[in-house]
Amino acid sequence: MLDVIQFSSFSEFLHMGGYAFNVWSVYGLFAVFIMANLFLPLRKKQQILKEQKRRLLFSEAADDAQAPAGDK
Amino acid sequence: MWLWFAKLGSPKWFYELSSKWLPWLVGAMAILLSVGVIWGLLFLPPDYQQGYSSRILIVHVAVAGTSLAFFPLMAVAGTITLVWRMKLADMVAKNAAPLGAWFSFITLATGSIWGSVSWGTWWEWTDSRLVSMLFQFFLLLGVISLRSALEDSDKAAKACALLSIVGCINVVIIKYSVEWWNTLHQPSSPVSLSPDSPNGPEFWIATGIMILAVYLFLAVSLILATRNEILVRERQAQWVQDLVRQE
Amino acid sequence: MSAAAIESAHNVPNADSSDGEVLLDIRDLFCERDDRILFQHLNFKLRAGEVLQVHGSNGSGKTTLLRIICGLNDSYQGAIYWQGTEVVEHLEDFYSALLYIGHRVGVSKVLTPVENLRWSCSLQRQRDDAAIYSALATVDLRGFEESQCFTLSAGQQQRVSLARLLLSDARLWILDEPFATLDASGVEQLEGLLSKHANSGGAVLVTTHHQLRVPKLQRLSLG
Amino acid sequence: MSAAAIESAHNVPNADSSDGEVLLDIRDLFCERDDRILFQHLNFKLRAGEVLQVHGSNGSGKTTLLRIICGLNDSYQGAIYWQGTEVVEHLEDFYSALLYIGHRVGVSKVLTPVENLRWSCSLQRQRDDAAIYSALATVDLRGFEESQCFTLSAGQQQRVSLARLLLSDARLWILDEPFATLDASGVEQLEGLLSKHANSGGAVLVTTHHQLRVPKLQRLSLG
Amino acid sequence: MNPTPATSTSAAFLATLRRDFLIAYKRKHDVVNPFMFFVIVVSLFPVGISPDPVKLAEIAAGVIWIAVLLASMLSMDSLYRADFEDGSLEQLLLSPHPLYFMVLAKNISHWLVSGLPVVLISPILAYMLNLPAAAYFTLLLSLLIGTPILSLLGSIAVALTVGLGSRGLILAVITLPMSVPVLIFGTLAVQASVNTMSPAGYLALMLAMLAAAISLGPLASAAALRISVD
Amino acid sequence: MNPTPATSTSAAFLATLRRDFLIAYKRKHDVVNPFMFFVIVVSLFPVGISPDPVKLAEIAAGVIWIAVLLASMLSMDSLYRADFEDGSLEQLLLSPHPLYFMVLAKNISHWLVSGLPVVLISPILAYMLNLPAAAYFTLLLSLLIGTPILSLLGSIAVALTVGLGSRGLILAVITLPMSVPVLIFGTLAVQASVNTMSPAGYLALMLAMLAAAISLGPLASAAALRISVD
Ligand code: HEM
Ligand SMILES: Nc1ncnc2c1ncn2[C@@H]1O[C@H](COP(=O)(O)OP(=O)(O)OP(=O)(O)O)[C@@H](O)[C@H]1O
Ligand SMILES: Nc1ncnc2c1ncn2[C@@H]1O[C@H](COP(=O)(O)OP(=O)(O)OP(=O)(O)O)[C@@H](O)[C@H]1O
Ligand SMILES: [Mg+2]
Ligand SMILES: [Mg+2]
Repeated sequence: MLDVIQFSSFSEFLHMGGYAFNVWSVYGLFAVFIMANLFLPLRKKQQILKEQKRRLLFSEAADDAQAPAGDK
Repeated sequence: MWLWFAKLGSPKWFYELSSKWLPWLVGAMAILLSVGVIWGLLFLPPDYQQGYSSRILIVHVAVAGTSLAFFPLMAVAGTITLVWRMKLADMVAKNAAPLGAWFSFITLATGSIWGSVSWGTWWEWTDSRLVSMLFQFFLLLGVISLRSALEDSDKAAKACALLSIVGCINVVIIKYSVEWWNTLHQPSSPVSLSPDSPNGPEFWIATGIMILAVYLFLAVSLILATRNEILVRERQAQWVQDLVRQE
Repeated sequence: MSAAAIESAHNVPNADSSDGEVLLDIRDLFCERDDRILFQHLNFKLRAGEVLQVHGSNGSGKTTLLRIICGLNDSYQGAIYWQGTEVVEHLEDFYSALLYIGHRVGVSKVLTPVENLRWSCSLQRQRDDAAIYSALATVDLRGFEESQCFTLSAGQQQRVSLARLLLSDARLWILDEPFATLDASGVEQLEGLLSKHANSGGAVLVTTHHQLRVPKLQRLSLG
Repeated sequence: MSAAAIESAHNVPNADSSDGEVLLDIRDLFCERDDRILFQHLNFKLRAGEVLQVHGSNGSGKTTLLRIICGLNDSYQGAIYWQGTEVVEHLEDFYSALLYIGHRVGVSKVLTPVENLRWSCSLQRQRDDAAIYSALATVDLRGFEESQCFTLSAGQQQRVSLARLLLSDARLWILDEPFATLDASGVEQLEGLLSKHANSGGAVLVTTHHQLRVPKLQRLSLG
Repeated sequence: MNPTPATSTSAAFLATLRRDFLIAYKRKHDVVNPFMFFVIVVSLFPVGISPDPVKLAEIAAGVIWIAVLLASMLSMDSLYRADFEDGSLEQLLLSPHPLYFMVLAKNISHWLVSGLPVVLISPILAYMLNLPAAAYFTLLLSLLIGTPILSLLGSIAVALTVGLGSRGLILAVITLPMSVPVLIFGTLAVQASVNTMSPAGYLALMLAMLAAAISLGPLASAAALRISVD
Repeated sequence: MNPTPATSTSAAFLATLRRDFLIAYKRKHDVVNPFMFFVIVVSLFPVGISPDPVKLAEIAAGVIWIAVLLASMLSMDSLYRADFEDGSLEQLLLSPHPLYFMVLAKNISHWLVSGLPVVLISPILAYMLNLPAAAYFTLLLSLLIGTPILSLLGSIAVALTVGLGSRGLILAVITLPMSVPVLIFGTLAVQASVNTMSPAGYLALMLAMLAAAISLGPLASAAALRISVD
């Protein structure tokens, strides 16, 4: 049963037997939904790492600056 | 057993373990999703009544079914937060709420789109599934709203945990009361795609694959978000700082 | 009066004066807020007959410490013992011996001082109106007994809460900046109360930026 | 130290030191609340270069007096002059020369100290961020510039409001118990600020139960 | 100086009840406002929808129930707020008595003071909205059972948000979805009476919900208060 | 040390506007909640009254307007509360600039942040309540004109009650009766569109009300604030 592709042409595929808008908007939404919830976390991770790296370097720089000033 | 439990509660342990699992989960998800979508879009025969619009259902049913998992999930995580004070449970719960709202929203949206074909209307108050899903959506938004309103993150964690537990009970009650309400209002009974309809079993196999895929997606997305949360909340920990330096 | 106040931070303040019964025993307390460690390895004992002043600069964690001990804040690690048993296990016993007055003094604005005190007494130890009136007179609120508390000045409201000290039979007092808005006579009066309570076998844990004039004062430095 | 502070109630405290320009002139002020007269026939002048401490027991009307002068309370009789003209007639002039910090310090809890100060400056005198950051550092809030104010302790919030003193160019400061929750170093710092402001030709009206250590201090007793 | 509380829990319960009545007596607007709000909201409907008596009759039960829902929820705002702000709530939490009873006392007095009047006025508004007379008694009864449930539910939400400055809306956002079952059974009961059927089944269900709410609600509220005061 | 303000009034106006946006940005729930409240309240009506599309269509305009009224009124609660409690309001009153503009700045930012989203979502709810499509545009327009009026009116009531602890209800009790004209013209405009008549007359009237509200509202609010802070 799997060997039957239901469409003979690409335009027919796009047309979805008259339900193009409904079918494609659902699959479109689904794609957006999946992508958003995978890529937003990934992008956020990059941001977090960047931000934390910046802070880390910043505080290390501050420590270095303080060390020669010599309260220890 | 207890040791394992305590260990699982450690964000570091979870971070490392999930690093190992993620590739497998993502792989399985990708395969199942593409099988489901390609099958759904290319191979699935048209429904004898609804034509190709039945292809919507694969997505709709999978997302709808999965979205019901969120309140139980959050309630369990909430109990763990309140009883064992496990930070990890709250990190999961915190990210589960918005994800659950996404799921509910997509259920509502795909359901509406399907409804516009099968019922000729985008929204129908006489269907109990619609109405109770709408209120589940509201409850999730309530949890999110409470979380953002309480500034103290520790307090917010516990408050949301409690609300999730109360809400979980409520989702069940709402579901049944709405159903009962509707049977009394004589619902306009929509066409049903039952397993023994003339469509044959393919539809249900495709749906099953989709459901599995969407569950995997839920896991992957939640784990990704939780890992971010760990990086933020544990930013002072040595291991996170080492990790940041490596990047 | 400056008792043997061991001023080093996070330390046992009263290693020498081991005469009274140990009422409160804090073991290895740790607290962190917003990634800043407020205190760690904090150990101290509070004995009957002692007044312990927690001091430290603004933001050093005094309020936080007091609230942790009262069980109003549970973001800590470590253990708190009351008369030998852990507090969380016998909360009721602890609470029936505790009197806490925080930054928010627990005085309802719409009620009168008398009505406020009636209620607070009913939670711990019933007192009759005569006792309440005389307590209010002692804290210089004669004439204000029947005014609603929102018409009182900041210091007068604090005085209402101090009247609770006179009425309660709690053994442990935990007071967070009770001197903040008091005038000179109020300060003196409260100091007298603290000494008296300590002398009669009670214990006091208090934060303030004032220089306390109380005999046998212990001090604990934070931050 | 300790100027000629005439301690008798309702009196002109500074009859002798008539060097500075008269900034604030209070004439025959009368105030009654709940049928009790808080003050009457109250007359005093505040000159440039002076620090005037209003003191009195709890409930004597210090806060009320300060709020009346600021125009936040209008249940009084009498007249208030600012640099020779009545305040109600030239409110804008008065307000652009006034800096008031009350019991409620005017620090929004959700905003950070920097954001709070940016806004308060914008109402009177624009200051750039560098100035704001350095003011915060001066009041010992380095490291808290970007924390939301609800995470600050009581004393730290008060310090945020004190940073306004450093940033403003208002000539008259009216401060209601600014020392209440400050620690020792904060008290010292604030006293320094008051002296400096007075020396540079400003004037300060302040209530506190503390013993202020400020040169040329004037005192006004109420109640 | 004895370790056991000198006052009994029941005395503390009564004292708390008495105190809250006293406060309500002094802050009369807290008592009158839910009531007025209810009346005003109900009377917006003839204005906003239609003054036609037939149409009004159709929507009467629903409108009254929704207005009660809103009034009850908004009135909750005052339940712990003042106590939190002035520190009395901390004192309550530090009392040696089970918090369940203290919270229950506050819930009871609050309902008596702000819920009951709304219930009692409802028949008059039902008349104004032209509800069939047969349904009056059911309306009253359903409100009498339903409003305490709403209060107990609302109390949890209020306890969770007690530290927030303005929380009217967030309270609504949390509580309204949870109150849907009460609304459904309440209106179903009234509708049944309008259609001259027996509302007993619905009312019994609501009673069951009330029993559950009384036993669990204050526990949840107490837990929520401990979280919030932190 | 000069007697004239060093900052211009327009700079202070903008700074206040910016500050309020910043606070809204930090307290996102204050922005989202009016919106959610609106959606939830609207969806209670089908549950409480009837899911029948025909009946719903009849009440749709009224229900939406009433829900907007309630949402707008409840959202006002947050307008001056925090500022009053932390003393920022005193600072505003003591600024050397005309209070009219400061209050206007607060009103504008508040409406943009909490009123506008409610207006924008309304067509979707109109669809769910089955409002005839012809009336959508009028509904949107009437809400766009009407909600600022409601905000400006509500601001006065809020300013008057700013010292009260819990004031959700008293606010409603003061504001709702004042808002009835807005409700009437708003629903009339929508009804006119439903019946394919021109709503222009009603909308024009509402515009006139808006003009009056903008010029007088902030003045009244400013006066009310001076009274309340006392
Ligand atoms: C609790 C959430 C939901 C679940 C578990 C769910 C599940 C399902 C399932 C299993 C079907 C397959 C057909 C059947 O067995 O009857 C279906 C069909 C359908 N769903 Fe959903 N759904 C949910 C929510 C919604 C929502 C919110 C909408 C609309 C906004 C919607 C609209 C539809 C429509 C129009 C159909 C086709 C009609 C029918 O066959 O019954 N559903 N849904
Ligand atoms: N809202 C009010 N209504 C009526 N009377 C009031 C009100 N506020 C204050 N009072 C009365 O006015 C008097 C003075 O109060 P005020 O707050 O000015 O005192 P204060 O000198 O600042 O005291 P404190 O040192 O305690 O701050 C008090 O006796 C009080 O009872
Ligand atoms: N809700 C909170 N969230 C995060 N951090 C907080 C919170 N409350 C207080 N803190 C932090 O905890 C520290 C201690 O605060 P605490 O109120 O205990 O100080 P304190 O010693 O009582 O100071 P003060 O003398 O000013 O009263 C402060 O640095 C503050 O920034
Ligand atoms: Mg403190
Ligand atoms: Mg005062």
